[in-house]
Amino acid sequence: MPVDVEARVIANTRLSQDYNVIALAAPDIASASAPGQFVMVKLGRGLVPLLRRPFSVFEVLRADGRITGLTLLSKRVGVTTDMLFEAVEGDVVSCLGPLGRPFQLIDPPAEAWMVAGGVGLAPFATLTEALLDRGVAVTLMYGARSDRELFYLDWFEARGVRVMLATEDGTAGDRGRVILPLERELRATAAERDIMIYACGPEPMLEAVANMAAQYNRPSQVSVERVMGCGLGGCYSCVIPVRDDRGGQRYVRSCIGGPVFAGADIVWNP
Amino acid sequence: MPVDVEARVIANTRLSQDYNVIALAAPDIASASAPGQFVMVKLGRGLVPLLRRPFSVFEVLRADGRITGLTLLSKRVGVTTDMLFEAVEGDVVSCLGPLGRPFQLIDPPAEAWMVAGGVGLAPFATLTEALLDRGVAVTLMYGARSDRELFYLDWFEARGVRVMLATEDGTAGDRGRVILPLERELRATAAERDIMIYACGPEPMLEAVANMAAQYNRPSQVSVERVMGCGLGGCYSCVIPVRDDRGGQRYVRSCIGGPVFAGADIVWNP
Amino acid sequence: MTDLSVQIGSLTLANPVIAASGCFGYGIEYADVVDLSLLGGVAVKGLFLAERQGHAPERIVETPAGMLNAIGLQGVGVHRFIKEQLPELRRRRAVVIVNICGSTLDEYVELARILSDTEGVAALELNISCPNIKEGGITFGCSLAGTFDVVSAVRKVTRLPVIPKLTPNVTDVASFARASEDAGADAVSLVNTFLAMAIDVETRRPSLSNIVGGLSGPAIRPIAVRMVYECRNAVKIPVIGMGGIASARDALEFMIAGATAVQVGTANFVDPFIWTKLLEGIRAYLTRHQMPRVSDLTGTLDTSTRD
Amino acid sequence: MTDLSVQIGSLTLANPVIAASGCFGYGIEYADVVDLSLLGGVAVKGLFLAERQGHAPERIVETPAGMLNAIGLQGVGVHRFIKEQLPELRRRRAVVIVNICGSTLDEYVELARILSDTEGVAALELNISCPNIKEGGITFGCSLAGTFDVVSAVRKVTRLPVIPKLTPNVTDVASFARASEDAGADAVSLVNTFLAMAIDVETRRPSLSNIVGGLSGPAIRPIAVRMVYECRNAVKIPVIGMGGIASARDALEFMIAGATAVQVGTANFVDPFIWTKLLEGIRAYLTRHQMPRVSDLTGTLDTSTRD
Ligand SMILES: Cc1cc2nc3c(=O)[nH]c(=O)nc-3n(C[C@H](O)[C@H](O)[C@H](O)COP(=O)(O)OP(=O)(O)OC[C@H]3O[C@@H](n4cnc5c(N)ncnc54)[C@H](O)[C@@H]3O)c2cc1C
Ligand SMILES: Cc1cc2nc3c(=O)[nH]c(=O)nc-3n(C[C@H](O)[C@H](O)[C@H](O)COP(=O)(O)OP(=O)(O)OC[C@H]3O[C@@H](n4cnc5c(N)ncnc54)[C@H](O)[C@@H]3O)c2cc1C
Ligand SMILES: Cc1cc2nc3c(=O)[nH]c(=O)nc-3n(C[C@H](O)[C@H](O)[C@H](O)COP(=O)(O)O)c2cc1C
Ligand SMILES: Cc1cc2nc3c(=O)[nH]c(=O)nc-3n(C[C@H](O)[C@H](O)[C@H](O)COP(=O)(O)O)c2cc1C
Ligand code: FES
Ligand code: FES
Repeated sequence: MPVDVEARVIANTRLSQDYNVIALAAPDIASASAPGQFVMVKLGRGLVPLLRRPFSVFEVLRADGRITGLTLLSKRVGVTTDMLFEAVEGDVVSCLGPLGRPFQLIDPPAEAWMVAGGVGLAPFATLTEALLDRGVAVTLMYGARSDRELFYLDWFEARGVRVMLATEDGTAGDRGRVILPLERELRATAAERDIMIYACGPEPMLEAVANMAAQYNRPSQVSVERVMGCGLGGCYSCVIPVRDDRGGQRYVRSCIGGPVFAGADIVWNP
Repeated sequence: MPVDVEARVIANTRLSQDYNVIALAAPDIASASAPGQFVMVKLGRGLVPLLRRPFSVFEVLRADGRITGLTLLSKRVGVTTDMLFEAVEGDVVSCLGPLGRPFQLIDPPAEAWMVAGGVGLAPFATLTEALLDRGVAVTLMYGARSDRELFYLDWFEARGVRVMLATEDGTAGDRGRVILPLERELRATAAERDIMIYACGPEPMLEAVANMAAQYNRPSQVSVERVMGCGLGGCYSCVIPVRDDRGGQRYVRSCIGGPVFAGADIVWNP
Repeated sequence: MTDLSVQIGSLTLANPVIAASGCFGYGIEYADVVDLSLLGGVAVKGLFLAERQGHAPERIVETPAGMLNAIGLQGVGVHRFIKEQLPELRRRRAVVIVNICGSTLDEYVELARILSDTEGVAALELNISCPNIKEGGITFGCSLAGTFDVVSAVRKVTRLPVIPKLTPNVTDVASFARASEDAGADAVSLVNTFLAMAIDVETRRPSLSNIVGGLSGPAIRPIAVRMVYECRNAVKIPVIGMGGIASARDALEFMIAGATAVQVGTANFVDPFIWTKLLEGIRAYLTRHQMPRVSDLTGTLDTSTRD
Repeated sequence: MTDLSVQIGSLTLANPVIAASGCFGYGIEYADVVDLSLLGGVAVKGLFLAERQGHAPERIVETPAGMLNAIGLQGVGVHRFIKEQLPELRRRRAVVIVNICGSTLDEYVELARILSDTEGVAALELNISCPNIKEGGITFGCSLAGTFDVVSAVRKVTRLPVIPKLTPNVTDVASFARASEDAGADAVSLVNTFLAMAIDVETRRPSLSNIVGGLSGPAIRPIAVRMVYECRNAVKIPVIGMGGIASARDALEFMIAGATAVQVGTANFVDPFIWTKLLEGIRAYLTRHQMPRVSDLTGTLDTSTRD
């Protein structure tokens, strides 16, 4: 059951010219949320921008053993993300959530490979924690334009996550897309090992990951990013074509039917 | 020639729950402005609120002999005045001005009586300075709902302005409208003394002042407040009916034909 | 005690606040965040006889104080609705207004027949105004004869309140309200969205896959209020007003202009908890203005010349 | 070098950015803040033959991302305009487009005659779309025959470019563009404002003394863009687009949709220095997209289906 919280900004850390991590005092949402779920946010009560915008829950904040809030990892692309970048401590962000279907967790001996493109890193911090809690071995394959856009590597490494990088300019890891380390690892991994591939990033990347997973007979879960008007199933804006039982396809609302889908279910070129 | 300045907020002082004085780094406008002129302000580049709003130049700020900015005396009545009330140092206010026809100044031995209702006090600080510079004796008759809404009395008194008050609840000066001290003074003043009555405040007050001035054969200048779309004569929204030469009336744009008019020229009940 | 009830034909609504069609799913999507029985009514997403896929994404884009949509009436069709959603709506004690769309007159009639035979439907809203589909719908809504024909045909087969939903994309919306009244409508609702478009100037492509879409939200409110005012002066049947309502003030504006009830669409996307705020705001206003009944507010606009 | 010039009938404008009628006074009010000769054109405030008082205040009210106006065409009349404002406009080298309004067909013809005999008028914009006056104007603009008649009558008496300004308050604006073209118009301009209203709920009075007014500003832009797109597809004569333009991006959106030139109204109230920003933004876009001529942009909307 989602709640709407007028969340105070606790901190706002700029990671680069475009990326920031904003901490919001929304403990109720943070407590209730599962990895892969998202919130719909709005800054101010104004009419421009009018609609809320979806953001993955990045971290769940704790102090003295209690949950105190959550963070969002945001990349500037327009009006709301600009406002998130500029927000200062004490500002209020209206935050509705948690929303959507979370990632399905796995249990050992299955291993988790998380494939992140750019700001698609966002859902993987909470996913990492949940998987580690269950004793699952976690790998992060993380691609960006350059090493200046790779964030939180320490965070993942400190938790024992195996990290592989790819940058388009070759400044860290493979030169090229994150699909490169993924393919190499898939090729090198024995079929008996049980792997779940989780992916979040731009849709062409998700498509490539899902196809490659299928090629190697691996299951995948991808978190898609569609333009969302409401986040609650009310508007039918956020649909994505999904294979139906009878060999056809139908549009599924990614806000309630997703944002996480089995990679194999999505019709990438409808 | 008006200029548009992205003026930084230097300070913002709350005088009450509704009134504030906001200091803006707009030296060019401050230097060019004459008493009674106004600026059109807008907070943010947003589309809501869309239009600028008119505010009298309240004070011209000086430091080390140079003009550094101006202040506005603002009363909260809606969206822009709310934003002016909440603004903090460093915020930016888009400020277009100076605009409009200023008060006509007088010379001694003529005396100036300024009649202010509520936030209508705004144009009288700069007017006082200009008149005192010329050696004119200045009286301020100032009405408000209660003594908690009378501001800057020290400022005027420190400059030797004779101050008379009226409050609706009787907490300071006359109980009732500011027209009471005005009438008493008019009655008590010899016809030979040369008096110019300046007035700014709600329109019913201006009407009463203009009528009473006429009754006592005194000239008056009133600064009217009409809803203004542009402040430059472009939209014809701000009109007020003014007597024309042929005994009729015509609508004059108060942004360029005013906001200061001879009280006798205005048709109060068209 | 403030009486918030209003009358739409034979139907009494507990209050004048209705969820607008297409902006509230089938209602059940919102059952977790709002007690559906507290709403005056729930106008469910537009239903055809058959299931529909709707348009390809992008289906919405934000515009100044508004949004465009071209959903294309994706929907489960009337049969699945009756089986899958309606029972849950009834369990939640929602007052269900079914918004129906047809490609042909017969389809409207068929839909009306089916729904009249179904328990738990409170009223039929005839969507003859969706700007997002080529066939049917709006072709009736943009012609006086078409409007008259659809409404009278549906009227003949149902005793449910019939509420044609009018398009604002016409020269004289009041004449469509009159045609509806003449054809036996119990009320009219308006406005549906304004046909509009947005372009991504960098790619020089339309922002929506359907090229054009419908504009809704606060941006359109002043036009919608004017249209409600015109209809109220043209017909005796109740007018249900909508278009950009985002606060109690806005709802009151429509009622003062002539609406008996109001619908809220886009604002629900922004704030799904808006419903209690609207009801509280309306109640507070009535108390402040010492009006015991909300229905006394309808059409109270004072147009006498000012002094 | 980027070529910003555009062609409206026989008239070549140095650039496609025109000040919209009624939003720029008679132009001379702005001579201090903007070099009038830098604008593509200045459409002056709507003129009748005679002087007019206009409506009582309140004449404007702000709405979400827009504004309503009911000025009622206060104006000096054509004779005083020619004597008092036109010489100054000529001295400032403004390209003067005179927006004319009549209560009768004969009045339009008379105005066109007078202005055709006057040096320094570049074009006539026929205001048959003002929603704020009862007599004339919009009664022509809301009827196809009326539109055709006014345009052909004016066409007969002038060699100046004739630009009927269309109202958006109709079902099918493209048919009005066609009627204008058939009657010999050199271009059409659109949109005028949308008939709309706002109510002060506390007093239950209309916010405007005239009750209804015209909605302008960014709120209406998506509807206006759609209408320009429709007209562009319906006629061969140039379309001059407007409605809510507040940035170079918005101007480009209209041109991509099909406008040969654009007008800017409400945004000038917000930022009277907008003109150079618009021209710079358009120039930067053309450079970035390697388009040497702004006229190559008109109607370049790519509606091919997406992959
Ligand atoms: C489930 C989900 C989770 C997301 N998580 C994150 C996250 O953790 N961090 C992050 O930075 N971003 C995330 N996004 C993307 C984020 O929602 C968009 O970047 C944001 O909506 C842009 O808003 P804006 O006002 O800044 O941009 P706008 O000014 O609205 O638009 C700028 C551009 O962004 C695109 N856009 C607009 N709305 C959306 C949308 N709802 N989804 C995708 N693209 C959009 C537009 O098409 C346009 O090209 C997520 C999206 C979804 C659907
Ligand atoms: C020449 C001039 C000088 C002024 N000087 C001052 C001043 O020094 N300090 C001050 O506090 N106020 C001053 N005002 C009034 C001030 O402009 C309005 O209070 C302000 O526009 C309200 O804006 P808002 O967005 O806060 O209110 P809104 O939300 O726009 O409206 C709230 C209420 O204010 C009224 N209002 C809106 N715009 C105007 C307007 N342009 N003029 C008058 N009333 C309006 C509306 O009708 C409404 O009832 C002046 C007005 C004029 C014309
Ligand atoms: C996403 C969306 C979908 C809609 N679907 C329908 C629909 O199925 N049937 C209908 O009659 N109206 C539909 N509408 C129109 C709304 O019911 C309403 O008439 C319009 O949005 C104006 O109200 P608003 O400004 O409060 O949203 C839809 C509107 C939106 C925004
Ligand atoms: C205050 C005001 C006055 C107007 N007066 C006229 C007019 O005299 N003649 C006319 O053809 N259009 C007039 N218009 C309409 C504008 O020219 C323009 O068509 C409309 O405002 C849409 O453009 P915008 O959104 O850029 O303002 C007026 C608009 C406003 C806001
Ligand atoms: S975002 Fe509205 S249905 Fe998914
Ligand atoms: S405010 Fe626009 S003409 Fe005066």
